[in-house]
Amino acid sequence: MTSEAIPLDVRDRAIDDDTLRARLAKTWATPRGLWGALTTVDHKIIARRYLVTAFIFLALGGILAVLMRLQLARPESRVLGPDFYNQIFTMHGSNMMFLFAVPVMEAMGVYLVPLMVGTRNIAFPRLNAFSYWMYLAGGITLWLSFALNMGPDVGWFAYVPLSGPEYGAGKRADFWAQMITFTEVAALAVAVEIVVTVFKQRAPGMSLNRIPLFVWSMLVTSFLVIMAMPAIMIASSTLIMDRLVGTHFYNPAEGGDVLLWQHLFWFFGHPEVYIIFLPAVGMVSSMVPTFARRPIFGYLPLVLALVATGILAFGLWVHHMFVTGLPRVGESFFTASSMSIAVPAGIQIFCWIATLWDGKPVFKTPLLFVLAFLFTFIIGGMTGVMVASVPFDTQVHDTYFVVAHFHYVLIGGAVFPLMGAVYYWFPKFTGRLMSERLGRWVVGLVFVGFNLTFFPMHILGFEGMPRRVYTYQHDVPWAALNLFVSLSSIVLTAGFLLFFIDAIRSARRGVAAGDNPWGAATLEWATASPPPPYNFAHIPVVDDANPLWSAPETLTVAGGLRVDRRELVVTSVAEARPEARESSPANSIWPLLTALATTVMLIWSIFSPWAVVWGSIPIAIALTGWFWPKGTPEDEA
Amino acid sequence: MAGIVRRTANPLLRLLLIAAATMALPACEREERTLRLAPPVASALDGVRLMPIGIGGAPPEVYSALEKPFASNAYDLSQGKRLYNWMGCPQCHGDGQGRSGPPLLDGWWQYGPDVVSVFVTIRDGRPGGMPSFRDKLTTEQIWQLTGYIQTLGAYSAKTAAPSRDDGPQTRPAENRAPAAALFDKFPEIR
Amino acid sequence: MKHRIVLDLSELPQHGWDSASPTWWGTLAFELIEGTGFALAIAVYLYLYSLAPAWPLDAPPPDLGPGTWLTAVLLISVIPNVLVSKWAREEKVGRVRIGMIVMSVFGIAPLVLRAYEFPAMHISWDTNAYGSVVWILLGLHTTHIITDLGDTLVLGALMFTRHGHNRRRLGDVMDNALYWNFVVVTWLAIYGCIYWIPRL
Amino acid sequence: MRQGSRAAASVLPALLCAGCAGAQSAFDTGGAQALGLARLMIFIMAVCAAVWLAVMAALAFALWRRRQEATEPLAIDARRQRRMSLVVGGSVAATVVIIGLFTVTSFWVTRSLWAGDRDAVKIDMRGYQWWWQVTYRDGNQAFTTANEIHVPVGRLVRIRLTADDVIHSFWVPSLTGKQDLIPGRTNEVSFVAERPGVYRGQCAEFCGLQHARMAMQVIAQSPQDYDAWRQSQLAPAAKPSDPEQVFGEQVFLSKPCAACHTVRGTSATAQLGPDLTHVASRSTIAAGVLETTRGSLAAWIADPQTIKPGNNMPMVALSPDELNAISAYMASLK
Repeated sequence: MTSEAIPLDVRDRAIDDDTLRARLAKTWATPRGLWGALTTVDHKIIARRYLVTAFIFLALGGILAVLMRLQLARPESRVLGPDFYNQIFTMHGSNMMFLFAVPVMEAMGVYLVPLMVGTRNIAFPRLNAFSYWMYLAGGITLWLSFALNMGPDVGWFAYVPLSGPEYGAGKRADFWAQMITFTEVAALAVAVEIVVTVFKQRAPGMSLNRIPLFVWSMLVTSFLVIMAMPAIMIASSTLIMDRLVGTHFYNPAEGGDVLLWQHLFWFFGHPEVYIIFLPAVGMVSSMVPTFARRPIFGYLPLVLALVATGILAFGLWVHHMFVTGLPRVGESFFTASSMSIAVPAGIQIFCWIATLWDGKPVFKTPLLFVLAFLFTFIIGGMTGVMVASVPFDTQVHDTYFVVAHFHYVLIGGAVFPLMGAVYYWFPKFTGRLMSERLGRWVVGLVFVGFNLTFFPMHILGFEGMPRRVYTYQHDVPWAALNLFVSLSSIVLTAGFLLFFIDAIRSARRGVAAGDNPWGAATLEWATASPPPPYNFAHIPVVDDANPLWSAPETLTVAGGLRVDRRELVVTSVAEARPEARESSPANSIWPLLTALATTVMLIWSIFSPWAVVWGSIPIAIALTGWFWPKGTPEDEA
Repeated sequence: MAGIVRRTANPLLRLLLIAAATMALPACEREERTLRLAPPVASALDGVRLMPIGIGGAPPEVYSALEKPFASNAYDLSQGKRLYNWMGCPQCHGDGQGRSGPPLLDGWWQYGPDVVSVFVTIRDGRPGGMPSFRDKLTTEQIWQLTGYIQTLGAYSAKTAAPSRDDGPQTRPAENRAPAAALFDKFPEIR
Repeated sequence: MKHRIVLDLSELPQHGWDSASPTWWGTLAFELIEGTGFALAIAVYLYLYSLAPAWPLDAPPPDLGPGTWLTAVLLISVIPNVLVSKWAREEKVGRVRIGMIVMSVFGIAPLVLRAYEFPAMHISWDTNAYGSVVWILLGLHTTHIITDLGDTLVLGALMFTRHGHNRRRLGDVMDNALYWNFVVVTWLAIYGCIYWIPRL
Repeated sequence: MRQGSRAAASVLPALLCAGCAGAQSAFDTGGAQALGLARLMIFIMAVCAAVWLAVMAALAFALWRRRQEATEPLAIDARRQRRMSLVVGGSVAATVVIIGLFTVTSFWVTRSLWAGDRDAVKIDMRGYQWWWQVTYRDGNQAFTTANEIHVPVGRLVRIRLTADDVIHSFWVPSLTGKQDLIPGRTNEVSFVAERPGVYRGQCAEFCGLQHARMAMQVIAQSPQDYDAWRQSQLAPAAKPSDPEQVFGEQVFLSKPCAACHTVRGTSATAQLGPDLTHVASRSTIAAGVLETTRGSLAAWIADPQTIKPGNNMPMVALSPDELNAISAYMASLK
């Protein structure tokens, strides 16, 4: 079929604006009702689900944290027993890393990247739907196992032999390992979508040097996911096999090795930190110019810093193993590589400060979160340099110093920007602004509460308090600080509660925002809030890194796309020259069915290796149904 | 749980709750870790009644009342496996395939597969070399060991059965039903 | 915002091939994921090898027969594979149909040989860590053969329907061929690892 | 936000001081290794704190500079842009210098940690869930004890670390940094205690249910005291003197106790639990959980699962008389 065969009225140039929007809305719509909800492939709807789910997991993980602080507030406390406490801290860590931090960052990417690059849907939208269902199934699996007293109790790092066949009785560690599989499949799917979206679906003219920094950060993050997650997949699969079918990967008596687990886990685990952190700095790089009212200073160094961080991320994993007795020369190499990550981090911090320096800052809530981020994250970065030093690390490794360090990095470095980003992009998600007045309270409570809660933990570490202890005795002098920490955590909890209240309230009753409430420069603000199902009535054409600032009144766009099928523009990787009018798949139930079949197979395989054989058949059928052409206009080429 | 079910008016919700509870209870039992057995329960668990012939009998009431603890609880079974090694059982029974003592893996036992028989065999010993462990193990530990021995001789593995040890391997682990792989269903009577 | 049309896209094709196709890039991305997985599995093999006092552990080196035959079959399969890709590019649907049948056979043949390969290791997965790692390498690669075979069968069937005469589906055939090449290349690395490192 | 930082600023110095002392503190040093580490840590922290303050000052000034808010995006001034590039470039260069300095210092301190090959006290330490087995291989006679290490002041102590079940980590912060005990591997740690005293340590790698209660004591004493202690440890267990203790020994040997524990000089030789030959000479029982007294011994034997839930010592049914006697016997094992 060629383009001549298509009647002219289905081209966007041939119809007036209102008709165009109506036709596009019909073509790209998600049907109402349950069927629509189960079949949708709209990146915005899926990302919103991802975000809501991730924040629910944040709240659940937060409750676990509060329980831990309750137990540790006093020495020899018997609020929780050791078995329950071990499940709780394992759940807290696994939940926060795998069910909150990574998915929430990817969800921001799924929502924003297609809008920021000016396209109509993410690449492989059905894979995107599948990804969400897998994530949801993994999260439910983990929490259900916890509710059934089968919650993993081996730490989020699940070191063998404690998690292995001999010492990890029952199915607890298997549920942990399989939850990993669920969330990794979901994360890998999103990573592929984002890479291809960024490579191929950028608006015409958005050459590499015009890509918004958040998009760059999501691109680097996606590559980190692609390169790092296979390591944990191999680790968790071999762990399950050791436990279920008696392989010997981690059995030293039969040629296996205990440290092999740690190598595999941290080869994933360290990049994991940057998988969470890089999107956050991307958010900061988006918010800083908007509120400094000045284009970002040092675009190229910032991009290079992102890429450098991504590369270095794979050269640091051994610094989690400094006390395992590895050769000392090798350890010194990893000291150097770990510390060198401070250079790209420093570049970014200096560039942000320079941007603020040269701008005229507008102190709205998102910027306040950025400032809280700078204050807190730099402390976390400093303590990161400290633990990179082998001798320093031998004293603080596996103590509360490290607990403090990574909460400074993950909450200060990632959650603060994320909360700022929620305030910043909330109007785009919902069409309504969050409350500026409550927002200031949220920043204040979270910032003060956080620092009061976590700073003393550095000192507890120096005083010799190890991590992962369910209680401590009267003869060690940790009681006063622990009580202080527990009390401070009330302030932090109050801040998060207020944040949730503000978000829920504003989603229903917030002030209507308009297209571009902050006067920002990037393409997501060039369409309505929330965007229509087709994102842009015409695909934008870009000739500047800050298109909405260089031409504030009119948006240059491209015409000539069909409106009777889901169509978008595919452009070249470097220059973003148009290459094809590609179709984007329509709604489908098959991703959900495939996810269900995969869920059955994965859960079953905890109990029987044959699940891999028999459970694959429904998956194959579902995939065939997914792939088989339905004769819609989207299949035309 | 029952209270919640009774208070719930909506029949569909009630049905769901009951379904969830029936699914949940076996799981809870299988993974529960009872770290401290109350002393009265422990001593009551010692009261097995053995048939005069020395084979089979009735477990104490508390055993049934607790819905056969130790038989399918993953933690107890793994403790039983550790006790098997710690108490020197392998010296005579090997990895379960027998040595100077009879094999335990084939599930074809002289005094039968009944829990009471196994319990009494461990506690009191048997003529022909099986020593008494009454002075070496507590009642709870003997029950853990009993539960483990039963998974050792099972032809179809329980999901709660222990996995392999971090040691030299001589046979598939209990969660893979080694008896089915290593022995015929009806081995010779020794 | 007001829109001002500055670019006309109506003459662009409705679907691109190779680097103009998102699917092509998606295939590459998945190959990167799986390639990393293979690389790590091989790294696990080498790691365990570096720790072992003797290698293979308690087993003779694997028999070369089945694995080498399988390697030969995979290498030969590259020829029809490249041809299918070429015919798809030339939109010769008839030839593509034949090619897909041939490639299905070339997907099944290694599976048959693979069945002989496992016993040729002279070790079981639960004997020791060496057994575990060779089995997982073989298993991991087998799943890739099966996946691509499934893909080939479904696409082959599709070629015989009305959907066959479609540039989009011919693009899928090319991407499938690309993936098969990946399966072959990764096997060469695994073959060298499993069969020749123990003979070093 | 500014309020918050002020509140934090007033609390922090108070908190920092708290880190300096304590039974298990990295800054309350008792030997050269820990002192070297503490100095390095203070050096790195001081430099980091200075850098942090400088960055915060720059940020504060950046925000202070132009307080009148602008809504229209600002134009970029090329000359200022160049000046900013210089400052940012300089800051990055300074970062490189500082981390280079840290790397070199760290390497140097690491080397000093392992220096010295003097006549060392050689100890084997094996981690169990959840206690430490300590074997002295010094000299021609070996002996085994648990959860307590005695060392002579001023002499190098070299400890070989292995694990029986899962990974544990040896850590006595006042003497040196930690080192893991890993199944299937052997590690080593060495230190010198220069000040007599009791140093507390604790398992630092999560090892299961009772990771929290797996402590140990290192007791540094003068060489004379150490030798005396050594001689007393080499001796077999004291024979029970009074009837109660004699009965206690009988109970010990006839009950499950002897299936796991050794008391040298009796028929109890099992190795599954701590060696009890001189249990009453140790300052704590159950890996630092209770101070050793006759009462605490009785409490522990009566109900170990309440005191340390999940540990491998079972609750053995004993009559009150038996419990009394056995704790009397245990308390006599000096």
